Amino acid sequence: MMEEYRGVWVFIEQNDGKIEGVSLELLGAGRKLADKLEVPLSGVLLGYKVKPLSQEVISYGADQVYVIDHEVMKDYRTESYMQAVINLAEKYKPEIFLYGATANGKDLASAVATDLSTGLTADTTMLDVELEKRLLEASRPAFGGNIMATILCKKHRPQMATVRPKVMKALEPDPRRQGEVIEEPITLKEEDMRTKVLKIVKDVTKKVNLADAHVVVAGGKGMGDLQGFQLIHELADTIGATVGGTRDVVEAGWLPHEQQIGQTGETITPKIYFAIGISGAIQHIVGMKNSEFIIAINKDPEAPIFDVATYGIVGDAMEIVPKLIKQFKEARERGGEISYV
Amino acid sequence: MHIVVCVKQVPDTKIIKINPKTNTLDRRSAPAILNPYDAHAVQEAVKIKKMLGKGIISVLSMGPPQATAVIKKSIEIGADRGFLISDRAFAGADTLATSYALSKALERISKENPVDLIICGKHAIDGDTGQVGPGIARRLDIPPVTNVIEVSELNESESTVLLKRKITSGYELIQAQVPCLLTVEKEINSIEYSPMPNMIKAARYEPVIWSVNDLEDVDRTQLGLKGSPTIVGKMFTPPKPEGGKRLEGNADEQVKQLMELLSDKKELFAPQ
Amino acid sequence: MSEKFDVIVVGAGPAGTSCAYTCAKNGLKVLQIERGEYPGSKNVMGGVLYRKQMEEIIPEFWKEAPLERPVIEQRFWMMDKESSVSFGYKGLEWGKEPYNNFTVLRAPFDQWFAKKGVEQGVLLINETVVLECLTENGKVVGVRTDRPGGDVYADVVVLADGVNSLLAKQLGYHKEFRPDEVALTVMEVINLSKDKINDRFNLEDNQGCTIEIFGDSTKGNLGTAFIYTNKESVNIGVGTTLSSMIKAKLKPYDLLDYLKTHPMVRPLIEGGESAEYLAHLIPEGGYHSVPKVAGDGVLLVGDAAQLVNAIHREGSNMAMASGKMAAETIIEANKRDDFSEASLNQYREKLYQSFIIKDLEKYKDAAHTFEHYPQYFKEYVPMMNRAASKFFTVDGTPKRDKQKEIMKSITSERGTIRVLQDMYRAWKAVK
Amino acid sequence: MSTKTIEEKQYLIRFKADTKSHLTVLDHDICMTKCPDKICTIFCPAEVYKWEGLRMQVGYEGCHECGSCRIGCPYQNIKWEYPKGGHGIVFRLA
Repeated sequence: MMEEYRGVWVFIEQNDGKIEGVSLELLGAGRKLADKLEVPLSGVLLGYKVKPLSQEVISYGADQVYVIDHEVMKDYRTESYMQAVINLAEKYKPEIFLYGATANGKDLASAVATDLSTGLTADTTMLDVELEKRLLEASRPAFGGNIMATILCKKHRPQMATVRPKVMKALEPDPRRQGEVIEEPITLKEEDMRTKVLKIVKDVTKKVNLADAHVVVAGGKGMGDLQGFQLIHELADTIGATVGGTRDVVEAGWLPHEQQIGQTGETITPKIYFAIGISGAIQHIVGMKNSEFIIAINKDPEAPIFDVATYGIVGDAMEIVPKLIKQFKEARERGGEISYV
Repeated sequence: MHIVVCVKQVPDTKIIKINPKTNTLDRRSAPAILNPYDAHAVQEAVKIKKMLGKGIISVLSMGPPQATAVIKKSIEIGADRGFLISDRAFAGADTLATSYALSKALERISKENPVDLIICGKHAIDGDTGQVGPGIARRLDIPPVTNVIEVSELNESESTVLLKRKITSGYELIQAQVPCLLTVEKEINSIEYSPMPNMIKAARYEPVIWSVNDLEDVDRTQLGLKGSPTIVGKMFTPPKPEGGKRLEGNADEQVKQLMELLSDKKELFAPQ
Repeated sequence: MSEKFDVIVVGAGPAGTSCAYTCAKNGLKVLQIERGEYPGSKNVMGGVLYRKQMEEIIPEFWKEAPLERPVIEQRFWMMDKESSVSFGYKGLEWGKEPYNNFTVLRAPFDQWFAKKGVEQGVLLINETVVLECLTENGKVVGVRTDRPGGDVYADVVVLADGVNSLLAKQLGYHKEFRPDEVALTVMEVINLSKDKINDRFNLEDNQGCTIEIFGDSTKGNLGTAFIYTNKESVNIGVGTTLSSMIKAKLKPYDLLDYLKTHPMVRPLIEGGESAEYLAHLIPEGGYHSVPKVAGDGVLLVGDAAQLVNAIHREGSNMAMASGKMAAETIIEANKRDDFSEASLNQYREKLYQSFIIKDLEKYKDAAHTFEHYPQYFKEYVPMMNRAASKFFTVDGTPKRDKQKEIMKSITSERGTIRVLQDMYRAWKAVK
Repeated sequence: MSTKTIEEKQYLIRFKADTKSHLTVLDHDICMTKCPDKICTIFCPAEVYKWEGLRMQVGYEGCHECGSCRIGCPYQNIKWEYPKGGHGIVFRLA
């Protein structure tokens, strides 16, 4: 039975006619898996007036795109999207099906997996296949990032996983790439829907969301005063990072409490963490020690932050940070697109 | 209005320790707590009940007998009663088998007192999957709304509820038909310090414990380890760059070295 | 009005739980309030649990309680920088019923003990701080907790809130401690395999050992150190009076590391992995600082009543015994329906007739003596070590001459009269 | 691993810190002008107190609730309360 299932699928998440970055990254990762398994890579594109996006999906590596273009699919809703995806999967039987681990991707994948009675691995950060049994090896952090677990789904198909954004690498798009666009009809009616999206409100206030940030620039009392702390904001703006701070900084009123990292604030695991002018009191360290790549800048060579830092710079933040900002800005100008070396 | 909140007992991952030799969890290091997101789910149920001025809040959990602790904790927050399904048959369940077992328990609860709203935490901090909530909704064939940050305008005559759902770029305003299932974010409310009478009530409360035999129409092949399509292949310590390295040279040289080190991470940077 | 109980017990350590358990077992309606996440989460002791007082509350508790090892050997070290004079006793009879004492880890043990109370009908509430005793006309009638709607009432309130007992201070039953009345003790639990513990301490699986260390373990300050063996870990700790710590400008954790890396100690814990670090105060005032223990509607038990024998490191047993005595008093008072100070003073009488106050009285001058005459720790321990070294070194000197030499060196260091004075003073203090 | 520094020791412990401190230095001027030793920064077993030149920094999140600072402060300058119910240090072992 399992032999009927062939091919690697990627759910293409789009919002307002724009494909989410994670979906393009997944096409890159899915391409590798499909090549290893010697099967086609397919994108699943749902929405209203989204068919023109098919070529973009192909240019990022897909061989095929399944498209359902219908008004009922205009905004993401579990009910409608789930039904459409289930129908496709039952008809075409992919062996691997990947989704971005976004709010919508996780939501959709959970409902689909339940319906198809198959396994789903959440928040994957590493993907591979074992060729003999054509097993997807989906690895993910567990227990607050303290350990990695490789999850297998041996007897059920499709093997499904949601994958964290900014982990996989998208391919360079090739606009000349050829692929097949398969349009599927849908019978869902708006009247049958039990949920309605009344409106979508874009958050223009750019609310700080430390928990989801990939890059965090955090400052401590070592920044001297409120004015010195502006350097932290400046660096963060330059590289598109989120600003955080220690309890001292919050107590001094340089940052609101939501931006406090540590025991009485947020516990975070970004991919890059800049600790600038932070000595590294344990109360702070417990909140960030599982970050993947930690860069510490501090005057005091004995500061405990250096023990957890991947790379340490012993020096004056007031001197180092402006240089860093300058380098980042220059690199961008040099590169045309973002390039830093 | 009958609200059921699904809760889970989890090890406190903030302080968890992994034995580096065996890659297993050092249980002694990890106290069992009520999943923090689920605490917000219970709190939201209490808020809704207060808003309506009536209703009943049940909590449901699956786990070993000592998981009654999280039901008592929920009573402290303000739930009225609690059910624990506990049986060897449920052991080793992944998210698919868990949502099956919980949906069976929900069917039984609903038989006695129809359920209008099911609330779950966004995810459990030990698994971080967020899959059980939507799974339950699918099994009960009710709409799920995940990542909810606000519940308002519960219209009982129309059987609708107005919800704010958090998405990457902001939020959606959703009208959902009741019964439905919500999973909530932490920011939906703040946990109140439970009043003393609730504490006394919780200390006295004996949760209802159901075994698999107390549930109806159960397909045992869908339970526990047997009913779980996923298995853990292996556990390993995450590949983390080695710490403790210092950059050398003067400020300019150090900054240059750092830029080189960051060069393979450039897609993480995007100017605002 | 809020619910009324027969008894409210503040605190779920050994004293509080002994009292709550005994009251509930005798049919009283008991509310026990613990400020920690669970009983034991705020409680610290070296780790020796005495069998006798526990058994008087729960017979044959060792068959189900989470104990570590029965202690079959107690060692005492007079430790110098690179040497140690030791003595001790090892008796296999202590490894059999009815046992003498056990090593325990407090968090699991206190949880278990409190659960036994709950099984008897105690209503246990965790995570709740008692802010003050509620009084009416000078009589304690209940407590105010830090929770909304937090007042609860009872005929009797038992203060088992530990060494810091802010409640007893509020009632004016005792004044604030002086730094010389408390010992600050820090300890670590160090994980070590069962085999290593058995090998290094010369034990078998179900045998435990305790070592009390004097002298260089505290860098000569008034205090002691200890090492206790658990199943797969050891507790190692050191404490001195807070006043000594202040006087010598000692960082307690530095002292602990000094102990852990001491050449006499290090081999015992080598390769172990630290699992927990704990600090706690021990009331050491002894007999002289026992506060008023009974008032109108209120009783003090355990550390809150400062029932600790600093010389013998006994505390939990006194806590349990006092908790039980308080319970017995309350049961009697309940029959009489009289919770006045006069009625509850029965507890005071019981306490003063028991081993608790008798022992405290016996050693009432000990800590004081040692605090004021630091030579006991600073000079005599090294002297003993030098003497032993001299005596046991085989160098062809006749033993009789060696003894003379040793006596001569001791008296020449401090003078004969002063040595005799010191000996007499010490003997009087601990006799 | 054996612990060497106080930071490493404190790592071993579980704290459920409240957002509000249960320890209050009543008058920072006293620390500054009257207390050259600042002995609390030495005997506190958790290094909760750190002198920052102008004021006493109180890292209450790592407090063991032992009471030493209340008793040992030569000027009774520390207001000492229990953390809110369920908060503060949580011992798991001894």
